[in-house]
Amino acid sequence: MTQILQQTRDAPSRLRAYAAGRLVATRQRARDYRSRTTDGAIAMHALVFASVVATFLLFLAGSEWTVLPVIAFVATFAVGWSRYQAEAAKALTFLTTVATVSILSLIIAFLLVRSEPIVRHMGLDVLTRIEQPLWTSNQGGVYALTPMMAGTAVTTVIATLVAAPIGIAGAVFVSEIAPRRVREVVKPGIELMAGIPSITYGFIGLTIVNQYFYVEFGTPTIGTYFAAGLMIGIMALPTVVTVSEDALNAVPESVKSGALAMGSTKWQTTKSVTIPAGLSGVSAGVLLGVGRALGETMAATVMLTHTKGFPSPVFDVFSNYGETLTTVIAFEGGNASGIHMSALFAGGVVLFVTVMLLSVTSQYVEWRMYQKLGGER
Amino acid sequence: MSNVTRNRLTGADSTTGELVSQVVLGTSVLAFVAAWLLLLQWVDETATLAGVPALQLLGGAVVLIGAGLTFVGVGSRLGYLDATPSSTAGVPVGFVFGLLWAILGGIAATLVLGDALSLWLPVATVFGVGGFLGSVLPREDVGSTVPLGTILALFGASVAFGGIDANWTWSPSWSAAVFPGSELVPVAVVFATLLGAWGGAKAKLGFGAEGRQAGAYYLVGSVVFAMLGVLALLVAFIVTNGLETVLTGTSLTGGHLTLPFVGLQVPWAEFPFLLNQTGGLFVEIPGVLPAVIGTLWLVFGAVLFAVPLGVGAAVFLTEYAERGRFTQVVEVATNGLWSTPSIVFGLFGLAFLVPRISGGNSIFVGQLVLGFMLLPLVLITCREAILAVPDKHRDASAALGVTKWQTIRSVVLPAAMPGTITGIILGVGRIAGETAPLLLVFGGSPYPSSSPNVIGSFEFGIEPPFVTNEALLSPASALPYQLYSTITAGVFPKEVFTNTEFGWGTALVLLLVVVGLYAIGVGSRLYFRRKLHHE
Amino acid sequence: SSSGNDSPDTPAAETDASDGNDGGSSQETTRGDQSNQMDASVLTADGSSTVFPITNTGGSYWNSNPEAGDGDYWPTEWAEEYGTDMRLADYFASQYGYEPTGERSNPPFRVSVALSHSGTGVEGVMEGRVDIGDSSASAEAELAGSGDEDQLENFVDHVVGVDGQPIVVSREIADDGLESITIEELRKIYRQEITNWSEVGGPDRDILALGRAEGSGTDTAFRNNVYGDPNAAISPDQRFGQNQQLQQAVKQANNAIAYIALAFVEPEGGTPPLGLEIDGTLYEYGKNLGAQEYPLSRDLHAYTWEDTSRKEAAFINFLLSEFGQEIFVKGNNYFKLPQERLETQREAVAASNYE
Amino acid sequence: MSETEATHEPDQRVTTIGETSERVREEWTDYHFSGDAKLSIEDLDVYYGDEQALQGVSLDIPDESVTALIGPSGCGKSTFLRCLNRMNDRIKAARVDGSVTLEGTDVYGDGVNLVELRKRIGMVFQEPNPFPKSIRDNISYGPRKHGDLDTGLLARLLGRDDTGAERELVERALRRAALYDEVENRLDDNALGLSGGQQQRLCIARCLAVDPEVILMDEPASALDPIATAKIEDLIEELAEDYAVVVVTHNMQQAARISDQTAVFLTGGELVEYGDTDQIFENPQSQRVEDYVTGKFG
Amino acid sequence: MSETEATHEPDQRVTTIGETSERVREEWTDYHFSGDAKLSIEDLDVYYGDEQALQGVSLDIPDESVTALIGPSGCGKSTFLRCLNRMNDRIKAARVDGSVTLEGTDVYGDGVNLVELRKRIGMVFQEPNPFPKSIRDNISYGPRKHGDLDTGLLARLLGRDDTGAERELVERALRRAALYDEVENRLDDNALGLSGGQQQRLCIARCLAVDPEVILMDEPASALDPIATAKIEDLIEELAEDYAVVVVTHNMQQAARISDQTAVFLTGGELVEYGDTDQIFENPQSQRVEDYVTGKFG
Ligand SMILES: Nc1ncnc2c1ncn2[C@@H]1O[C@H](COP(=O)(O)OP(=O)(O)OP(=O)(O)O)[C@@H](O)[C@H]1O
Ligand SMILES: Nc1ncnc2c1ncn2[C@@H]1O[C@H](COP(=O)(O)OP(=O)(O)OP(=O)(O)O)[C@@H](O)[C@H]1O
Ligand SMILES: [Mg+2]
Ligand SMILES: [Mg+2]
Ligand SMILES: O=P([O-])([O-])[O-]
Repeated sequence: MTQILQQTRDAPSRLRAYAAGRLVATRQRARDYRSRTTDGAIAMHALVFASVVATFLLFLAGSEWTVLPVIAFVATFAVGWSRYQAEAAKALTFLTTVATVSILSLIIAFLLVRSEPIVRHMGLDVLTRIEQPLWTSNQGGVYALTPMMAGTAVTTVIATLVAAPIGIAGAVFVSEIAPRRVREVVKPGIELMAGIPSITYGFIGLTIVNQYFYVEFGTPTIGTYFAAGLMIGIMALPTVVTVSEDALNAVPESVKSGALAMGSTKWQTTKSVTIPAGLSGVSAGVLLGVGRALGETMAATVMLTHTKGFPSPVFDVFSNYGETLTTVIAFEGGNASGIHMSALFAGGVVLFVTVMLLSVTSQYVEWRMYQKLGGER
Repeated sequence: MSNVTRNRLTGADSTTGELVSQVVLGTSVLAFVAAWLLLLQWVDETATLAGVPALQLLGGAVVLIGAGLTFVGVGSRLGYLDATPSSTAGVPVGFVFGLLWAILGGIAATLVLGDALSLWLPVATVFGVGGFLGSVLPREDVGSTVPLGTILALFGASVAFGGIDANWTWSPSWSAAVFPGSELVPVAVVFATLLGAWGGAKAKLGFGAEGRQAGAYYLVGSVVFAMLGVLALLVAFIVTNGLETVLTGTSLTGGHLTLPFVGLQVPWAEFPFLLNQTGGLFVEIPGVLPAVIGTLWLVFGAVLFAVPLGVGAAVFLTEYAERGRFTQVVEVATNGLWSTPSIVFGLFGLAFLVPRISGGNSIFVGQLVLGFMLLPLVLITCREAILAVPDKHRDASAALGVTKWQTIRSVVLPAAMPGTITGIILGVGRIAGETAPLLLVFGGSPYPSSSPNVIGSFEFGIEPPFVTNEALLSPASALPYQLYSTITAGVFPKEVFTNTEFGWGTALVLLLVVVGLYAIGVGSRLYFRRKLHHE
Repeated sequence: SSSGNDSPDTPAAETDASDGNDGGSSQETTRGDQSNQMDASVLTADGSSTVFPITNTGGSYWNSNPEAGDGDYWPTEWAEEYGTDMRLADYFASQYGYEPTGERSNPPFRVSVALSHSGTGVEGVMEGRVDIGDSSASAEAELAGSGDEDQLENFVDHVVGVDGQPIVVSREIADDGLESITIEELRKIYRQEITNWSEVGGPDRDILALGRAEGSGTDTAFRNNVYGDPNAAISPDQRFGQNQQLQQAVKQANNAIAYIALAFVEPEGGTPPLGLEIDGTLYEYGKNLGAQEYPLSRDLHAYTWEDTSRKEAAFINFLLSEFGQEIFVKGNNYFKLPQERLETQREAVAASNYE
Repeated sequence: MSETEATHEPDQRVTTIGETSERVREEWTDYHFSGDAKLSIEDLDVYYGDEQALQGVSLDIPDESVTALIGPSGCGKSTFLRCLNRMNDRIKAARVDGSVTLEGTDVYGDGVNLVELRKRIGMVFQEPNPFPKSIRDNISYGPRKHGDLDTGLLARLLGRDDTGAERELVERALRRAALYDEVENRLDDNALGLSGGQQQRLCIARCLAVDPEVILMDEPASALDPIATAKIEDLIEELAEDYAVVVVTHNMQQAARISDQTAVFLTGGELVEYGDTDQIFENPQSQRVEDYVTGKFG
Repeated sequence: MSETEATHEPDQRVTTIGETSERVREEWTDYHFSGDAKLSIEDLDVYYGDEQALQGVSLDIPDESVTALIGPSGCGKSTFLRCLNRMNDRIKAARVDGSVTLEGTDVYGDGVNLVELRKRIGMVFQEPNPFPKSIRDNISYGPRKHGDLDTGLLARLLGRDDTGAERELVERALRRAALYDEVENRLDDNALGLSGGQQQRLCIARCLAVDPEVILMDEPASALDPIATAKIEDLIEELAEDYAVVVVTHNMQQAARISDQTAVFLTGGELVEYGDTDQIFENPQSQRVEDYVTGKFG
């Protein structure tokens, strides 16, 4: 406790020391740069960066003069490339990196800025309101994302229940059980399946699956969370299989041989050594699959009913309600404006944040696996 | 040295137990397949075999499985059968069986006492705990067969003799749907036979480590078999449905091709579905040419945008930047970008790019948005490929006194090319099938009567922006968008195809394009991998 | 933005500032009449699935540019009535100063009609994403409660046809003998107060109340006409993006009811109409359903923004021509505009305005 | 077992390879030790695809002693070792001809239970390969999987668990592998946290816990530093009191130090000489072996 | 340069490490050869992070002869070698103190052009590492990147290309590396298709093509079979006619065979003895070196 206190007290001074350190390092780097780089190359760098910044600013402002700095950039760059190729290349690769990061930043910034009005309008109700009306332009506009969040959760859970166990079984099969010949066919086959576009699944779902549940199970509508979740689960399967299979495959052969050489059966080896060792990779695969299910748009858009509300009980996956965060954006994105549009952007933020969390978690988990197995060498 | 008694190195001959287990296993597999046939409605649930309805037959099979399992379990326990069981079936098995028994208890209680929660829940709990203990306490041979066998026999009997038939229904109070026996029974049989096969396989190898392996392999094998079957069915379904549409009006020599420059006409294969416009008055057999061309342009633009950016950034991150906070942030960011839902990209494109570039839906914005989506994949795979270039090449080059950039250009990038190309192809496969963002920023007419003429539409001016391209700034169609339009447009304006037929045709072409790209990607990866390994 | 309050990123602001030569954007083409240049970029339309059959058929005739005397599409009798031997699009475009191309499938400018619903059309034309916004409800009703009402004056309204908006049911319901319901029953059905067909004289079966997307003209007009408020709360079981999709669903189901557009009624097919009794009068398909006093009737609009450009005028005039009304409006089962309304509409886009 | 002197003039005894191998084979196949053979290998051929990795190898391996296999890289030492407990079955391309007999039972015979076989013939690999689990779990893995130990939750709840037995077993195996004192206090730590030498001894302990009869070791010390190597060498010599130990090594001094018999393989997969270690290093029958052990190549 | 006898009783001369190193150092630092030093190393310390890998190493390396560096694994031989052409700069954690002088120029001085330095001091690595390019391109890579050769498309179109010069250069380098006859007919094949020994000679040829003055080799034959090793050894001896060659090896027989001087490093990164190869192997001054060269450890 006192230690923590001490640390917090020290924080400002440590921060200052850190900043000073950075400053020194930066100065040193600047000096190094000056001394290592010829004047011409420095001039080229300056021009290139200036033109890129100008391009970006003009584009942001929507000006048609954007083309001028672009021309300037191309010209400087062409000259630079012919005379200081190494420096120009480094600058170019740096710029591309910055551009990549900027795209992500722009997306985040835009999502946030555009979803600000609805938050100002409704406050936290956007994410918490559960009484009717939930989504109407009446009463000055009420746009609560809660039913869609519930819908996303429900479809994702169903999809995960389908994809995770079967997917892991598939991964175990391909990597540990299947004879080599079978694996050589099945593995690429499953990878190909990962490529089937979601709209195709949607089409099948719409014409076959929805109809099947409507006719055989008397669902109140032609299209339910269950049908959509099932379809999304099937769609996410190949992803889960391939990524988990890679993880199981990455468990060093030496460890597997070690277990076998002790006279444990193959299945014991798989269960007690391979799966625990590859578990983090497998979970990363499942998380990726969940991410794909969560962000799935087209299959859900064509299959769901686009009515917003909470089934009672909430877990009734055959109710007449059906809308997810992605489908509401796809369905209403074209004709929304004002705070309605802002609400859709807020939905985008929720999606983005969730997926980002999943992605970071899976990366962390994978990093752990790397550490764990890497520690072996 | 060791006074532990040794098991024989070689195994024993087959026994009665093995025979019974074999029957259980075989019945399970047959019933599993039969249940699927019913579910897929390839066999009607009213079908009969020798006068017995299909469902009842299934029930009988399950009874047989249950009885067989119980027989082997008890026989082994009493020492009549040869087996090497462990001391317990294990906790996981206990949980699964406990759950089954809990369900059984719950159902029984609701039937007898009514469906109030306070009534059935305690009963279910008691049954569940009983089932759990009954599985884990006895030796493995009894624990993993008798509780399961009993339940299977009960379930099978209620189907075979207890009146649960195709017309029986279950309408739980918590659901708006009604579950008919015609569907529920096959589903339950699928699960029952999975467990049956597991138990049978396990018993056949005499329980113990080997038995568990056999059981697990059967279980996993059947699940995977079913999974592959479903996936293959999906593909087969699209192919069979779409093939007729796609082949409508084709002939090998019916068409003709005008040779460019020469102006000569030569006979050529006629392929109206691929080569015709979708809409327009004079089109007899509507085709998907505009969508194909649109997809080509989209992919072309996205690649043109994303590949230089991605490769450049990958080079910077791996070769120039020191590993640290910055590279880590970029890594997290790109991974995040890769898993960001495509509709979010669409939203961004609609709000940011559309007003600045074309003012409306356009090919160009579509290219950019798909480029954004492709970018992280290019970056990730290129980065991986560069990292996979062994340092020994860099060292060798450095030791020859060659500068860093020269090394990157002449050694690193060429060596990283295969991996990158593979990644790009796979990425292209994904974006080529992407629909959601196109709804918001790209799509135009659902029945386009012309293909985008991008090359012919460049115009040069003296005012900024100096170069314009009207076609690039206009909406168009693409294969996935075409499929979506077909779904939403509901009715097709030409009599040749119904709307659904046209949809299946489009879906097939889309599937061929996308899966074809994937196949090239996966194949090239295999090829390069093999090549690297052999050298 | 359209609402003019924030968002520097919406088009109106910047593209307006440009001098309108970046090709393809509708913003400048709407005011393209200032410069005497012929704007031959693609004319884009989007919106209502109700109006879509009209504009789309028009568009495909236009894009195909059939020659005079083409028996199927631009028959001699029509060409003679117009006294021309030019191709179809050539003829109508040339009145607005466009050079005829004389080629099949190559009109003086192309038309591209996208399909969604009225909200998208209204929003699209307002934000400059498209040239023409198709809408089957008035922009006023569409924008009610959206906060964009102050933009209404910038919409230029062109009515191209009239729809009767019938109620349809699944084949099974009609076959069971149900012929009509009252408007009160209809209201209750869409508020989930009546949920079984037996309550309105049909079979004992749950009602599947199908609706259109919020923001679609059909939905807006339905609420406006049936409940008296374009934003009235209704809760259908399932909503569809377009009429075509809705029609498909009604066919698939055996217990559905839906409000739809006339073009999608199949009296003998999968979407039989249902009679509707309002204030004691029974309105029936094929009899008095589209009559003047049928309260569910509605105008079909093709909106342009702030002004109507030469290009837009040429195409809208084409839709309003006798030929257009006959082939595109009546041919798609809608009601042609009455003569005097037609005259007024034509005047607004008359070629003389563009000389 | 100190280093051998090399006093000959190399050039005088050079013969062509064909000749040598014939002559040499005559001489050493007569090698016999007192007592029965634990493992007998008869005319073993191994092919990887079309390539032959071992050619007609025959030798007997005695119990309770250390047999060293030496030879240049790629001569088939590891291949030979893997044949003994059929780990070669895992390599798809590998095809084995000939017979390997463990106390009278043909290892490649019909119906041989691989699991049993590998319990009786333990193996330690070149690179230490502990499981990514705790030290304790590494050791008790084998017995537990073979059902000799039950420490599961359920067993513990029922009071039927073998926790005590496990503790003993782990301690015994670790002591045997001369590792106990170093890890005594961290039995529940992940085994990957141990140093290379400790990991290798852990792998040996893990192998001992299954109570095998034969222990195969493939260059068990090649990845280790000198001190760890010395420990492993001591351990091997100790193990030879109870087990038949077969060690592959590329370090001839090591072979000389620790083994009782030495078999020399040369490129092409032939066994060129087999005999008492002293004799092999001091007075090899074959010129090629002499060249090899005196460091002329390899 | 044959193998040394080991006749002492090891236990009698054991001293503590501190003592030995002091004493030994006194004795051998006096080693001088005739002629000037090509490379002079003064008091070189190398740290990887906090760990010291080399401790105050000083020695002079003569021109036109082979200097062998031997010592147990991890003693810093490779580290030392990499310091000479500053390849250590590429390792982020590495820090170098002390001086290395190439014919009077301090290699670590300010403004030293790394590219120039590495052109003058070539290096051959332990594992053959040809570029995945054709044999020809591998050889001409260095000269081309240094702008000495231009065979680009443009140059070729303009008729200004150096294709002829390239051909000569490639042939000369390959001949020098005794590889030309074997690859003459497949200069355009991928270099990865060559055998290990050929690849290693290709790497030597690639290094020669840049025309260096000093050639550093880090265990150039350790990954090779005996025949390839023999070829490389011959080549090294031949190269010593023109270049200063520094070879790291773990194979003492090899060092004894090929080198003129030998430097012995021992664990901890000290240079324990340096002198004529014969003397080091036959009559080392230090007990530790003697233990090492007679195979007591390592
Ligand atoms: N899995 C395999 N597939 C194909 N060939 C193999 C395989 N493993 C080994 N070989 C080949 O068999 C021969 C003998 O290999 P082995 O590994 O047994 O040699 P070794 O004596 O153990 O060598 P080292 O001392 O390098 O470990 C070699 O030529 C090798 O290339
Ligand atoms: N890149 C590095 N980072 C940190 N430590 C290193 C690095 N390279 C070498 N070391 C350490 O420096 C010491 C000397 O290593 P070096 O590679 O020079 O030894 P060596 O004599 O060449 O050994 P070997 O015969 O195994 O090649 C070792 O302790 C090693 O762990
Ligand atoms: Mg080996
Ligand atoms: Mg080294
Ligand atoms: O005409 P709508 O498609 O908007 O109903």
